[in-house]
Amino acid sequence: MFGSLSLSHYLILAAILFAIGVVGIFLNRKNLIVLLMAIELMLVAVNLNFIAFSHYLNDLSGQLFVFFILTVAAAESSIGLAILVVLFRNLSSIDVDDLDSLKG
Amino acid sequence: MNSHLLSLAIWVPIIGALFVFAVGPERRCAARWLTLVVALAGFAVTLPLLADFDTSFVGFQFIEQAPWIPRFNAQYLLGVDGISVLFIILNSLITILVVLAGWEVIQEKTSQYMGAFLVMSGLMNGIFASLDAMLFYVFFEASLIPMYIIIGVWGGPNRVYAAFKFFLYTLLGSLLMLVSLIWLFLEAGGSFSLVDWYNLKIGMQPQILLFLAFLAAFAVKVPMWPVHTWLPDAHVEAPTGGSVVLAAIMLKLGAYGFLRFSLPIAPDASHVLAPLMIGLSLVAVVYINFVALVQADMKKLIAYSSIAHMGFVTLGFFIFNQIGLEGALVQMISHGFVSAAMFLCIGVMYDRMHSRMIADYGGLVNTMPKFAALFLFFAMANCGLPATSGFVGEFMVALGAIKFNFWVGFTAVTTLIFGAAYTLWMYKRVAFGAVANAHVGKLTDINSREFLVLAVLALCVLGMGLYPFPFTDIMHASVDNLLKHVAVSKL
Amino acid sequence: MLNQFVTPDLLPAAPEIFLLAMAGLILLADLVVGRAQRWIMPALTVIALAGSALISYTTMDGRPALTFSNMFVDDFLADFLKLAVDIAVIAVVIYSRAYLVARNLDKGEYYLLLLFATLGMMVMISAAHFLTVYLGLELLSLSLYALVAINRDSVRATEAAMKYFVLGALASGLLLYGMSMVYGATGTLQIGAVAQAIFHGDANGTILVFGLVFIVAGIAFKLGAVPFHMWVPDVYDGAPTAITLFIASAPKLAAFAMAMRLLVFGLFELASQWQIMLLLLAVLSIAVGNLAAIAQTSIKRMLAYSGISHMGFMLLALMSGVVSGQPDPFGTLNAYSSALYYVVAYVLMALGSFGMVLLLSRAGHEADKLDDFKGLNKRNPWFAGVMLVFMFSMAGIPFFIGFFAKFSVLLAAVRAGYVAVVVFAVMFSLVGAYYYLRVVKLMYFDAPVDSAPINAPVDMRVLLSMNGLAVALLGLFPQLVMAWCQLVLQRSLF
Amino acid sequence: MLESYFSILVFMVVGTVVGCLPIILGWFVAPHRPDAEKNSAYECGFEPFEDARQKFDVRYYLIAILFILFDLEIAFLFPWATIFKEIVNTPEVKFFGFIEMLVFLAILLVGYIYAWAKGALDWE
Amino acid sequence: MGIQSLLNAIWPVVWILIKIVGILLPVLLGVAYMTYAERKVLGAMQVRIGPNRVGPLGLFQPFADALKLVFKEIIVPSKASKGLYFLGPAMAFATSLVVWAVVPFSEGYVLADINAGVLYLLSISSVGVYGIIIAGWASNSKYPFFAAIRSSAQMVSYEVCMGFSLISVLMISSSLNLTDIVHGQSKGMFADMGMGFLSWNWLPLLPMFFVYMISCVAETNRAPFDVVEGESEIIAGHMVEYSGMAFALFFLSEYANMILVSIMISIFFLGGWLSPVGFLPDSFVWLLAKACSLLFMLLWLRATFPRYRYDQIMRLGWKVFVPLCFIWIPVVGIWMMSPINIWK
Repeated sequence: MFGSLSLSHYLILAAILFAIGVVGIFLNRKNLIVLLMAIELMLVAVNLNFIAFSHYLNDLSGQLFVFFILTVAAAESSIGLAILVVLFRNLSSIDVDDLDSLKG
Repeated sequence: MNSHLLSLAIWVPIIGALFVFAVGPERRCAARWLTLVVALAGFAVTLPLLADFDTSFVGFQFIEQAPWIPRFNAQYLLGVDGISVLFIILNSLITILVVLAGWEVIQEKTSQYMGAFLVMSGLMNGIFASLDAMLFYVFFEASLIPMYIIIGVWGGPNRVYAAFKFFLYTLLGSLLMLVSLIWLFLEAGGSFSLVDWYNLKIGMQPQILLFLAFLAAFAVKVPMWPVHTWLPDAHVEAPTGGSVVLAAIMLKLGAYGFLRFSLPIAPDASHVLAPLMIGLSLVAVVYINFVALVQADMKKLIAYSSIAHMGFVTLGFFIFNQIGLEGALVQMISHGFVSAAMFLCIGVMYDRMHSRMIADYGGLVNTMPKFAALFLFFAMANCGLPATSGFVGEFMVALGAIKFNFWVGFTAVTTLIFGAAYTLWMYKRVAFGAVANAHVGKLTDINSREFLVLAVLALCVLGMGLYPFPFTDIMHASVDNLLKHVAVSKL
Repeated sequence: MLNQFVTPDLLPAAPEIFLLAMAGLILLADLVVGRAQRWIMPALTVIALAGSALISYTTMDGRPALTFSNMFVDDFLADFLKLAVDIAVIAVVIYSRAYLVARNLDKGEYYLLLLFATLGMMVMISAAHFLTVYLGLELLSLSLYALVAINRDSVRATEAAMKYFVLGALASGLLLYGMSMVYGATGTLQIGAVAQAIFHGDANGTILVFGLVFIVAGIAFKLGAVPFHMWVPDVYDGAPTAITLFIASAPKLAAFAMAMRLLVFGLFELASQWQIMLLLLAVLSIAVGNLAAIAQTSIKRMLAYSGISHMGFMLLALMSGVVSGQPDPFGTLNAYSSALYYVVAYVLMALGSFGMVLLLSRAGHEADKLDDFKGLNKRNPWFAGVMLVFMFSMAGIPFFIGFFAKFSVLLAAVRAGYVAVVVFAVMFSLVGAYYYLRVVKLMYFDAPVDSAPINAPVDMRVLLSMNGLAVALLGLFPQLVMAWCQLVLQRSLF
Repeated sequence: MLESYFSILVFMVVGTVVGCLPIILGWFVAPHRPDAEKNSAYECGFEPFEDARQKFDVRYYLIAILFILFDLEIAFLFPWATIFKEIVNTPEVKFFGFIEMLVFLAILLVGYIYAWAKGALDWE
Repeated sequence: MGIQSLLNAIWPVVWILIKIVGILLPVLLGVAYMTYAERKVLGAMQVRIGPNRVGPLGLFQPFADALKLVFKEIIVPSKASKGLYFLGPAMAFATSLVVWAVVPFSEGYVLADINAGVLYLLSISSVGVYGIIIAGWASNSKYPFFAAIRSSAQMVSYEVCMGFSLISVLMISSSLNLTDIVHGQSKGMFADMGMGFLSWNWLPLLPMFFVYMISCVAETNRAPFDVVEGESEIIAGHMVEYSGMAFALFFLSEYANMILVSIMISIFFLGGWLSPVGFLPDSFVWLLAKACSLLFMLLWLRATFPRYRYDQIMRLGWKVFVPLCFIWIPVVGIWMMSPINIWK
């Protein structure tokens, strides 16, 4: 039942997720929250990669890494949200297009 | 043999400059006197160099050696030969004169002005004294900083443009040189010592590339046509002292570089590319003379005349015979005196009239007789009248050039005519005739300070013109050696 | 299974442990310290950093010590960089205090975040495992995101923080993805073991190179190399200057350490691959950084772009370590120590030049425009001179440390055979000289527009002067630091 | 082992179906006569004054952050707690294993005290 | 061949489905009668009769209610986000059912005997919060919105306490598997003496037992922690805009959760299906009995205590329970390290 799933399936899925995340960061011009979600998606893709490799390599350290990535990702998104809150207070908007006071 | 004279010549002015800076911009008098003392001390330490110089010795003297950056095997390696020793003394002397020339004129940030010239002097002594390429390069580039500040702070209305142009032009050239220095370092198996590099075997193509890279650095500095355009701007905008140092010393750095780097390191390329160099030199001589003819600004005129004179120098280098080379060297030193004097003269006028335009003057001889006499003398020297130092150099180079090829010599000699034309024409318009306007009428003659400065230079010019042998004596052995070295292929 | 567990030796991590303990202490101190005794927080911070520096210095015995199940390494390189980081952060604390007080930003959080960021850098520096790299990096980055936004009422600062956050998180994502690929290819996350696996040919080449691309991209992001530089100018510009000072200085050391650990210690066998990538990054950074800097009117933005070009130079050295795929001990050592020297020199110069911006700023006046430097020579000749030293040093004019840094980098690159690239680089450093000269021009040639006296605390004046003197003296005697850099890498690499 | 997870998967599917079923059922079976008044948002009989999705107290956000923080710390405590008996029974790591987690808890505690003292836990 | 192999392939699925139905039906029935029990018990405590018309003693009341709700109109507020509006209740209900997958009812009577049972339990019950938030957001009305925020803040706060208190349980049972946790409680000095109930976790971990229990009450938004649905302040909280079956789902999930937490408390602290005394056999009945007593206690609490203020709730969670856990983990640790360790 599960035999047909090979490592490359996981890798391809992770690659697709990762690509969606990256593309989401660059193409999204509307909402900063979506941006944060895209970042999370990237990390999820990475986690999937690690777990897939860890399983197929029969080595636990990959899963251990995922443990830490999850933690750090949570810290990361809470800081991101905190910045978002402050930004919203100053700008009254979370549109990506409204971030234009710095001529980047 | 282990004296510290060269170190002293370098560091006395620089350390002295720090004290001058510390005096502060407000205490002008203290700054001036302190600077004068330092400059005199700087000159004094160079005199033993002349006295103790062994003219029969081939190679470098007064060598100082200490490790500096062991990682790159760069050493604090100083030494002089017959070629460089004269420039160190010239430089130290000119520094004193510059300090005196700026004595009362510079009222703003006096200590910084004076200090900058002292730093400059020390750095240039460093350039002439280094036998380690890294050290040479460091001094070479560092000397840009004080000059940039001098032009930019105390210069004329267009000073910012001139300062940037000066800095970036020169930097461009020297950065290319840096790359070739690095290449040579690696090629020499990790040594920056010039002596090691002289004995390095290098293929033709690398030699040509090296030569071109050095050319980029030195041609800008000399300056050779067509990279000369920074010089008129810099001269015109720089304060008198700046112009003097530029003309008397800085331009020599480029020519000196040819002798220290291009010729001995890439002799084969030098031979191959000699026609190019001669061509460029002749263009400088002829074309720039024409340009000088039409100048209305005295400083610009002298600047162009400097370019032409330096063209003569480079010409002397690349005809590869003893008399040409020695003539070029004499020309360099003579030009150091004469151009310094010319700029000082213009400075004297400028301080009174605040104009450099020939048209604003006329009949100067009526109101400033002493000055007009000295000015005339220097103008004569500038066009190479016999019995002045200018004649000796130009004559020797012309002789060498004719030996080399008649037409080259002939073309070069035209400069004597043109030089005389524009210099004397300028002098005529400025000094002779009736008093041109009320301003000229109110002029006062030079004071004793200005007279002293000009008189010292006049003595030098005259002395060298009448009896040049002590100078050629000193350089003889080194030039001979250099030519011998250049004649041997390094392929 | 547990009896195979080796109790870790804590000594190699002593600087980190001390710093963490002090950070905890300062966290609690922040709760009791009143507004009246504001000076306590910076004082404690400096003590913490100095203590950690002292520990790093005393344990600098050169023998690499692996601990925490080979996740953490304490070698000469680590100690040296930690020392440098500590000193840089101490300078940051001293430079930024007056600025923060004037803007009422000198909250305890600032010092805490500074300490945690420092801790993150130290962990990164000592990382011997992908996980340690990642944790250190995130500790640093998260602290930096928060620091950038510490002025909550500033639109620009918060916006800068958001941009920094998004791009920084993206960079971490790329780095992690690369790490996961390398893990998949080699079956280990321990950097030394990765190198072993690749050396023995146990790794899947395609996956490995695929991962390498992402790792390099992540590193480039953190270094701010083109084309991953988008955040640098905005963050430098938008963040309060005190924070910009911090971001521009110490983290570069950590980023260098990360690049060393990942690329050189871990993926050295793939050098021929990452060399090309770094070359591209270096060339682009040097070109774009120098060209874009010319167009700036804000000194912070200008220094940001100049920082990009400096990182390009550093990368130039980093990629020169291997000549045509063949490691050659002298060249390798030379290249990496040049890169290290370059980073140290850059940090010294960046500290000074941003310190000058801080010096000129006062309550209600940021002094972050180039025009604010007009006529500085009239207002204060000494600090004009100090700034002149920084500017010429950054431009790479001799007798200042910047020249020798550039020189050693160029030497390494020529040695590796990249003469054309070196010519390109020096041409662009000529372009760079233009905008540094412009600052000098403003200070010396122009009349002051703002004649307010410079009121900075004594400690800052003294330190800034010392900073300037260090740049100048290390230019006269470059060997002082250069020898260290060489020794450090010699002991750590071979 | 995987079989057990498979049954969980099946349970999830069933649970979701059972979760949705009543709504679908209600949707089809119940009458459907909407009018404007009935469909307006409840606000004690008034017309809604403003958009319901308004700003709320930042303290909720703080709680969310603290939750993330503590939940993650707990996530790290779980594996340790699970093997703690083993740690206790292995003399080599007995004390290290315990003190290590004490350090971890101490760091957490410092943060907790900080949050408390900074008023992040207050609801006044 | 064809049919045979097809059967072979789907048989496990069918068997799983049968087991699921075997779990879900009693749960749903329990939920139904929990509502009935609540009204009866509360009635009795307030000296009323409670439901008594439909069927004998009103026993069919739950079915009547269900029938009524099915035929009630499902109102969708015009400003609501349609999809999310229905997702909210469905999610809340689905999660409250899915959790049951790992609950062991007795020795071996568990659908999925996984080693990460505790983690599964915690993670799925975390998902339950989403149902409430989504409902509050989707309604686009002030009361649900604020209630959703309040309730999620409350739930996550107590989730921290729950997780924290479970740490000590894990420390002494050394397993994340629920069956193992129950097994762990069958040993000990008192169990050998035939007084098994004293060997259960509740005694050595008494503070944690209370923390966990009270957190469970708060987690299910039950009185006295029911500010979320406090009629006087916030009407019906996140359920204000819901009607008909959509409303019923929230209602049902709340009761399903109540039953679940009772069972969880029993498993973690009260020995699950273990018999309290040595001379009686372990049996599913014990678990049922324990859960029922706890459920009764929940109703009792509702009848007895006045509602807490919101700030009091948060204070209890963050400032009382969390520090208690902070203290108790090292205490248990030291206990286990010391010679008087009772969990060898």
